Amino acid sequence: MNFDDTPEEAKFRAEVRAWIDANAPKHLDEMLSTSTMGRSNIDPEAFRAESKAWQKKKQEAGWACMQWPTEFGGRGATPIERVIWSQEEGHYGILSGIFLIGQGMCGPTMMGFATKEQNEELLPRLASGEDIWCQMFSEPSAGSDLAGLRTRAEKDGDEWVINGQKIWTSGAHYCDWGILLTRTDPTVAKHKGLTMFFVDMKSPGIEVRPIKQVNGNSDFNEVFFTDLRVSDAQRLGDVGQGWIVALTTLMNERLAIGGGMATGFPELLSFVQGLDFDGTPAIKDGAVRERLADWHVLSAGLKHTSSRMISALSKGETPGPEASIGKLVAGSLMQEISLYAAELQEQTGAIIDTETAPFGGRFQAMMLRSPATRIEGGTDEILRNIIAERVLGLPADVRVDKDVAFKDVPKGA
Amino acid sequence: MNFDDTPEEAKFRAEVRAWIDANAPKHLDEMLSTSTMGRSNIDPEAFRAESKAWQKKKQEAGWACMQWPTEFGGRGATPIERVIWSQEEGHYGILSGIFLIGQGMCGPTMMGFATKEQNEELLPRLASGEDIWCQMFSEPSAGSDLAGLRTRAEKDGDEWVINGQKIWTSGAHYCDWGILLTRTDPTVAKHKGLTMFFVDMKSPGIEVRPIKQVNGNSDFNEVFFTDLRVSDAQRLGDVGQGWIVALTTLMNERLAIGGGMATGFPELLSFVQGLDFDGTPAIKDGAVRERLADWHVLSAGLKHTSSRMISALSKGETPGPEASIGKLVAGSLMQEISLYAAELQEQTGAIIDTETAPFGGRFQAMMLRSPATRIEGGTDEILRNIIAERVLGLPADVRVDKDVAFKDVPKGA
Amino acid sequence: MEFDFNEDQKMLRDTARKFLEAECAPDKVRAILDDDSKTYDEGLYAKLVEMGFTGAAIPEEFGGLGLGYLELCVIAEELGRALAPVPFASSIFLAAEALLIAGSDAQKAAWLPKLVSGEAIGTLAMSEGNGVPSARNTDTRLEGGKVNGVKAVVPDGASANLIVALVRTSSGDSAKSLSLALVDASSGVTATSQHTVDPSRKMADLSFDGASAELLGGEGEGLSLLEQILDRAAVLTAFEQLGGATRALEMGVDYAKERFAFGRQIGSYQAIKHMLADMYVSQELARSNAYYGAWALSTDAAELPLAAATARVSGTQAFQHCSKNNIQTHGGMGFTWEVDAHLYYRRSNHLALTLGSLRQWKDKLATQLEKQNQAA
Amino acid sequence: MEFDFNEDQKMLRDTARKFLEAECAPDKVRAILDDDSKTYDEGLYAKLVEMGFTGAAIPEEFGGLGLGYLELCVIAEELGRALAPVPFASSIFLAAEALLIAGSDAQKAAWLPKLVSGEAIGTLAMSEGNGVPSARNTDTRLEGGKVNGVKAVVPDGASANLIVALVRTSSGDSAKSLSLALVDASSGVTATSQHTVDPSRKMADLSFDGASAELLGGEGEGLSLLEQILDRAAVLTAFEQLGGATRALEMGVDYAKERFAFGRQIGSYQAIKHMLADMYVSQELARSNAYYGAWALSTDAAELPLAAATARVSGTQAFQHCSKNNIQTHGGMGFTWEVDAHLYYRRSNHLALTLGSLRQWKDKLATQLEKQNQAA
Repeated sequence: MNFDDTPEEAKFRAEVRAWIDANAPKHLDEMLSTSTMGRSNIDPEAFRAESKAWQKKKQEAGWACMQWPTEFGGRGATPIERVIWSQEEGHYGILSGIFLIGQGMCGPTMMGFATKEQNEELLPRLASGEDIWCQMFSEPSAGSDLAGLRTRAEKDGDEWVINGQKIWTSGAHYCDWGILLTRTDPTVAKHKGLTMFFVDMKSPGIEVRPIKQVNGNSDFNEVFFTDLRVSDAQRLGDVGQGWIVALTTLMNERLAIGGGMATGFPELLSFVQGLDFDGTPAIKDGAVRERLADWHVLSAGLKHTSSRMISALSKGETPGPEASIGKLVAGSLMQEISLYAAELQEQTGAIIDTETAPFGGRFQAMMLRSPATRIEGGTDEILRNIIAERVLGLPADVRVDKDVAFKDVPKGA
Repeated sequence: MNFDDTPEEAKFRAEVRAWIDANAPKHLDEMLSTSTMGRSNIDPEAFRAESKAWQKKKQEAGWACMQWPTEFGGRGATPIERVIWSQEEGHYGILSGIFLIGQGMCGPTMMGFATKEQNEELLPRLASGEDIWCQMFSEPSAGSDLAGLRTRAEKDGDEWVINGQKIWTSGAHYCDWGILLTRTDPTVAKHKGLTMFFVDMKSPGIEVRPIKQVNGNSDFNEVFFTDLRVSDAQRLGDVGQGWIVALTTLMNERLAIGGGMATGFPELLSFVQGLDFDGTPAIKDGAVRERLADWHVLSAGLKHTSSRMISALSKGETPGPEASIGKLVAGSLMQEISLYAAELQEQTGAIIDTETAPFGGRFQAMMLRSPATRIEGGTDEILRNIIAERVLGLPADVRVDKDVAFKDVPKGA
Repeated sequence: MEFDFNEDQKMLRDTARKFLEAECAPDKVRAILDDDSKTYDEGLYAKLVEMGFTGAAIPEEFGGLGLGYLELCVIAEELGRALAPVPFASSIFLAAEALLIAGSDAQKAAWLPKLVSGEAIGTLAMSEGNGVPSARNTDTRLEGGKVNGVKAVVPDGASANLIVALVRTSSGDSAKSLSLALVDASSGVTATSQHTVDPSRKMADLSFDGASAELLGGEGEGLSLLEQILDRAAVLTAFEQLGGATRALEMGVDYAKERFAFGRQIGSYQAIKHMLADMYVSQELARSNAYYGAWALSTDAAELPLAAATARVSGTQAFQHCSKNNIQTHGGMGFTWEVDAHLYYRRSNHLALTLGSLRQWKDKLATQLEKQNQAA
Repeated sequence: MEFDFNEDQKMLRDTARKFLEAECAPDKVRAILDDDSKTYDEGLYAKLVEMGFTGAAIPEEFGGLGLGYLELCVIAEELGRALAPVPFASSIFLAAEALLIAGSDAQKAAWLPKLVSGEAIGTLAMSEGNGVPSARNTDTRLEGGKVNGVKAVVPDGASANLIVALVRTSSGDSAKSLSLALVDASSGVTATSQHTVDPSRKMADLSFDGASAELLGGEGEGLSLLEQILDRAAVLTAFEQLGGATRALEMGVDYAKERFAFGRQIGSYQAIKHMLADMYVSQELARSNAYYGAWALSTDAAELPLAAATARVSGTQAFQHCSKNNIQTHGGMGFTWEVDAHLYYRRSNHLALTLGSLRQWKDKLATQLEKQNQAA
């Protein structure tokens, strides 16, 4: 049991570290280190320009898309090399946020189902940050029940005509390409009538409308399709096989998310250290101490769980659905911590302005962002189902929509 | 908004108080006030004799079975009079524990479904404490899913022949009579094939075996039936109508339980007042104070909820399924309090002997009894279902056993 | 025992609910939430005055209806349910109660009728942004009829004409160095708005620069009077929180019945059902604790400090719990600006912080338990 | 990074598990549980000695195998899983570790081989039944090579030949007034058995009446040595708790698959599924925290005090959580004597109290966080 790199890993880490030290955009250090959950101190377009610049630099030096094959602009690295890269990249990794879905989910899906020519044309542009991709699966009436989606694609000669609506599409307003899951046959059971495409987001027939979230940001969009025409050549997988294709995409999502989830605990500890209650240090208060202890147990537990997964990667094993515990624990924990910190801030805990709120308003940012964390990418309830069914082997919920033609499944209003 | 009795209630209370003051078994005061959850400082037979004596005295003076009609030995009192009686009876009410099921559940069922002659013969003996009754519904494979019971009753001339097994039968080893729910037709859906009887517990064909519980007590029994013969005249309700009859019985259970549930909070507060942490009063510790505050909120909330229900009774309203919150909150609360109190007692918190354990071992008694509270008479999960469905109007669980012949319902091993 | 509101009070509740459903739909709340330039809904507040709600518990001699605290509790619950974007709590639960507790006849006569009629808006300024209101944390001072200093994040601070402020009247760390001052905000007071978690109830820093003021109550009694004001306001606010919690629960239940996933209502899944059942439990306990607080307030019972702290902690927890899990029940829609779920989440966190935090109130509660047990 | 046990250690785990499944089925646990006259399963303990488990982390020169702490952690997890009714923890995690930390060469040579071989059983007697072990709470004294006083509810107190006791060596309330004593229990020690929550791990009060003893470690170092012993024992016990938690979770999962209600497995209801998922989460976090403790213990890292406190709190919480909700999953059967669920509930509460309560360990954890943050 040790935290040491193998000799190969150490060599690789040294190489990464040297390159980052020489090339990282250090002028962004302050902005990156004070950005909090869902809020950065820079405007989104400037941020995007910095992101693209860093991505291009990485790609040119061979550090982009670590896990992709070199032929598409990646590095062909091992999973553990990818982990080492991201440890060393540190807060510069925040800049890569806008490429995560494209490089982590869309890219692998393309590699599995698009033609060699399509991939050779599009993937290097994704790897170098020239293009940004999005993923269009969720719909207003298809969230946890993703396969309940209603966006219709109908064949018309060599093309498909698509009508419907997607939601929660990250970055759709600035994306160049996207993958799109549609229903091509409503007369069969719901998982069987789906088909996947990739589409140019600048096509006529696509309209993007931003969604304002509780914290005031608009990271997500609604995307409307009105007679959008897509060539059959842009189909990924066979007609009716869309669910299988989507599972490939989603499998990659979970791995990405399982990494290191923010909990707010280090911030709380740091805040409490500087706090006093009417002349007595807050950290000497029994109630504060008990909260710190209880939450350290969760936060340290997540961190060490992540080390166990990295160790498994290092041995060539693939972490399974147990990675779901990261988001499940971290989401609620951040919400509880943010509410408690505001409580300790008394009346000033209500202030959300970065400049005037105590501790830079970081806990208020968490207060308004964490409700979304408990929902996006799998709700707490779905994650518990995944743990129960796939880790513990418990039976699935009773499914009333199984073997029922999609058009006949009860859908409510 | 007030806590005052109406003039009639005040008059009634004065009468009750005077009678109790003149007649209560005060020699039992110490035993009754130090008895804790699932443990009394007196042997069960002696306790039973005291119980019967107090019941007889009450019945002779017209204070037994407050809510029963006078013709069967009761008082014909209003619900609010019953509440006032039990407030005034105080800890002497513990003595009536062994009659609760008979008087609260079996009696009302008999009144609804037995003949006048049967009731005139049996109920006054139940009211006076001469007979004790039990309720035989649950089975090893029919707990929360009570209607899944398997004990068979088959008609043979004017008699029924009963084979099977019951479990969780309180007091079966000393009971005189019991009501018994059986399956008379396994070829129809499970709720439709049940029939209820009342039986003499001394009949041949009944064998009672005590169940030892986690806390070492044996308050419950298994009851085995081997060719038990019961006259058709002892049938309660029509053949196949047993579920309807059982619902009458169970409706009365919930009301009985909803009263005032012990939480362990007053004991905790009293214990903590006397405790110090290495020279500092425990009650000055922030963590202790936070627990006391959080738990007082629950415990006071339950107490005042009970006052709201009593007020409703006082106006002639009937409290509904919202009474389920009492046991739901109190069960877990007592378990948490017992574990925390043991924690505060450090190593001595492990001692379970009444004489040597701190605070008379009351928290250890709760620690070993509270797991059962969270299960008996409706598990936490069933109670949440009841609140969700009957109070909030949420849809029922999907039922795979509906409209399926009982014999074809999946039952596992 | 009649541990419930009586028929008249229930009728008042129905009246208030219908009135607020008509006059204070969510778009009214959003109109204040979305507009930094509006401090509150003046039209709505005028109508609340017209209905007599502001004067419910204020004696007739001071322009009120003199009904009583139970009636005010009923109104508070409905205001909470509707998320009314008005300074009712600041003006009535805090400022008017401060006057009723500590004001001279002249002070009451001067201000209460104005608070009732809405001609004046009042508030309470206790904190200076550095923790609990205490001698150590209070620099604002009253000298020669003038107040100087800064009070932080005062609810409705920018709307108030009348400010009850905790001020220093002598030096030192003793509790006796603090008093309450009645500050006329017409000159010498500058309000700086703060962006806070619930912009439908605005807050502002108040800078006092020689503003005219007089003592409210005896010199040196600032902290003990503050306790009394906060106990009363805690009960009234607990009803506001209860109203919010109840409505958030209802929204969750309604959505769980409407929304389908995997071919059935999400409310048929135990994860959702049981989450809602637990919300019901906390709401129901908060209701019972609030009722007990109302009883203690309306009878001026010795139990008031314990009852108030219990109602406050229970109400705060229930509203936070219900508003948080109402968002969770709504899934993705729950964290959009467009759906009303966040309005309740915001309000729950606003109310959790305006009268002193859970931490302070749990501590007060424990202190009362100590006393109670010693007495027993 | 290899934050995991290695292949040899995993083989040891398999060996230990198979051995204990064969030799320590629940009826063995019950044989001790149900019999006041038996303090532990002597046959099983002899076999554990034979397997070399007692000596896993003890240097070869003192009769051990000298493998290391990681191996001992692996064994501890399996002992916890099997609820082994033996004084392994008292003798090895506490007494042997005390000797390794503070013993002179002569003391180690005299006692360690006997603890390894099972010829002697050791334990640690710290509490006198009045709270945390402190100068104020310690009256037992060592004078002239003799110990007098009473220690309360000592784990395996009635079986022990060798007692490491916290004793007073000078008067006063200073921490420096306490030392550790190595007490030979062959004369002058009277054990009075106590009925405790888990009779499969007996405890006894120990009365010292001039028992022969010598200092263990320096005079006045009692409390600081005790901290070091408890840190090590906390990590090892965290593995015992982890083993118990894991097994309780497995029992719950198995039962949820077997048991039907309303025509389907109860494990298909979300109330049960999600309860089990939450048990898995707490067990998994406890596992990760225990591993970190094992790493710190095995490398004698500066992080040990924080890692030990974290592993202790996490392990205690996970075992209590899993054992409690395993009973709940079992429904009515869960609270019968006959079903094994209560054995885990008992053991979880026994282990929660024997090394100092959660309260003490959370306080230690917070102290370490303060230090760590000040250093950073």
